[in-house]
Amino acid sequence: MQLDQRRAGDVLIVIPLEDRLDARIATDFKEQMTELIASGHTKIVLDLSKVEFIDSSGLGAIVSGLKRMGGRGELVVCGLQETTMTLFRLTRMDRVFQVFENERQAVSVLGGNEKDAAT
Amino acid sequence: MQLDQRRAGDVLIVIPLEDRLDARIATDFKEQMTELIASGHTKIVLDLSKVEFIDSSGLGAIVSGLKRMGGRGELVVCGLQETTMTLFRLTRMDRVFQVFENERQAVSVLGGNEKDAAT
Amino acid sequence: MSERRITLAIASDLQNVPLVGQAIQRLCSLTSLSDIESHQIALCVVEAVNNAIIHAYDREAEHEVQVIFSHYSDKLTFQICDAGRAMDPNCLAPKAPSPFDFDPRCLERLPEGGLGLAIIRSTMDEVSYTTTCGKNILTLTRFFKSCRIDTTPLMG
Amino acid sequence: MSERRITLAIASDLQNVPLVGQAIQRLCSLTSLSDIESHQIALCVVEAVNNAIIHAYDREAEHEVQVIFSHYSDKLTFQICDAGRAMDPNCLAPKAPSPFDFDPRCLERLPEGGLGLAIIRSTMDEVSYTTTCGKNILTLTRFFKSCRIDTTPLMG
Ligand SMILES: Nc1ncnc2c1ncn2[C@@H]1O[C@H](COP(=O)(O)OP(=O)(O)O)[C@@H](O)[C@H]1O
Ligand SMILES: Nc1ncnc2c1ncn2[C@@H]1O[C@H](COP(=O)(O)OP(=O)(O)O)[C@@H](O)[C@H]1O
Repeated sequence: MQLDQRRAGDVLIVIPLEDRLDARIATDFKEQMTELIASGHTKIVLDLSKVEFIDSSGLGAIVSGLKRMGGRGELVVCGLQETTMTLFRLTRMDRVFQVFENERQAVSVLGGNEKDAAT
Repeated sequence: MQLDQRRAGDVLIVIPLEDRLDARIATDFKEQMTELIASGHTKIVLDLSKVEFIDSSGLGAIVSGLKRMGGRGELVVCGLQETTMTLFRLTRMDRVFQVFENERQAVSVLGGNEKDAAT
Repeated sequence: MSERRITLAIASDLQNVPLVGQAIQRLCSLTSLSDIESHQIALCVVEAVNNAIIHAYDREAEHEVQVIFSHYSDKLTFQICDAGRAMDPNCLAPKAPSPFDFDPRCLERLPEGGLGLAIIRSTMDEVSYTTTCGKNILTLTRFFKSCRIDTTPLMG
Repeated sequence: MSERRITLAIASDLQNVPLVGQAIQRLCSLTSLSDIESHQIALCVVEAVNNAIIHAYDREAEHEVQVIFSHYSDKLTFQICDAGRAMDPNCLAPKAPSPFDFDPRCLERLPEGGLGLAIIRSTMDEVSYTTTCGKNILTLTRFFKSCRIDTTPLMG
């Protein structure tokens, strides 16, 4: 699967370009996130604005990323569509993740360089 | 199937309330149109604005109405959605029927009372 | 992308046909086709399924009609399958006169039926029909983008 | 309105699952359900089909998974059918602890899997599972409007 990446100061913005984060690609997605975290990124914004559909495997891959951070950094999400927000609420993951409306807000809270983030 | 009817002077406006004019209901639709024509209406505007899908049976039923008019009156159509207009064009029925954007224009050309027609 | 395929099956009752039409339209809209193209293709599949119910099964319910949707990198195919009476091959003969060639001023001669196959043939790139072991399969093909082939050859 | 029914069938390859998801979502949106409800229900069907492919068929392609969509006046039902390994009935036991009952502050314990059935159970009104003659059928029911029944009874 394709993950777009962009830097805003020390914040890494990761943008999955798939419209479905599902069981087909969850393993691949999880591995790519693991690599990014292993390579030392400690402030990651996952921009889900292009994603229309997330199933439990896709969500599991996102949770896996957060766990891998191990509290040594921050992984926040932004740009959720109404459909995917419903899944975060249903599974109560909205209490686990910091959820922002857009990249700019997420980057600003993580203390990155706002002008490199899309609104 | 349900056909809404309204008068604008001597023009009868007929509005199918189905979203699909297809083989399921084509016979019923044709019979209802036949009755309206048999009962003496000679200026009929068929408002297709609620119809999203017409198949060849639905189109056949409309053509059947026009033929039953036998040139003694007028049957025009209006309010076609882009999808149903494509069907009229593909089957060249756009050369057979007078096609109007909305009820008001159709009623005005047929010489009915415009103020009773929806825009 | 490798082939992806889904089979839709209904009992041969016209009430079920909108389900096929809507599902096919959504499946088409997942491809590079526009909404209008998807609608036109769904119309063709609806025409073919109606024909199977009306002509192959004489409107008897409780038979089965299948539609196999296959998504290839360069095309979509739709196979409409029934186990009823086979279609007369003349109905699909390439030289059959088009029912759209009517005189718009001649009211009595306007076609009220017999438009379904013509709609299919002018929308799809390829149309073929086979009968094997009592199973009839109408195959409709639509290529993506510039690959479109005209169904009526220039010379007979 | 009398019952309307369509069967969707795919080979047990995860690549085909989006086709089922999209078709089911469109079919749901023909009813009185909202777009979000239709999306949630399509998610449940996707979860069930994924489970059939992953758990019942051990990710082997070339088996078949069927989804039977039935539209009644008061409800929709979805039957997800496979012919693979049957599910342990404990997985659907009414008293099974919900995987959503986690402590959001305890990072290591957050669930990374095992959420599919819980999503299904909290979205659908009824969930049942039967195995007959080697065929497993998971039946999901969703009632329209006020007919919604809570899946967790007040008393055990
Ligand atoms: N699936 C089919 N099985 C048998 N005969 C068919 C089938 N499809 C079409 N036909 C024949 O071809 C003719 C033309 O079909 P069509 O163009 O769809 O128009 P209509 O269905 O309105 O007659 C039909 O009248 C029928 O005789
Ligand atoms: N269709 C099925 N066939 C066999 N076992 C199943 C099936 N669906 C679910 N299971 C069992 O139930 C467990 C929980 O399923 P689920 O909640 O969907 O989470 P996950 O699939 O992520 O494990 C699975 O791990 C599996 O053991």
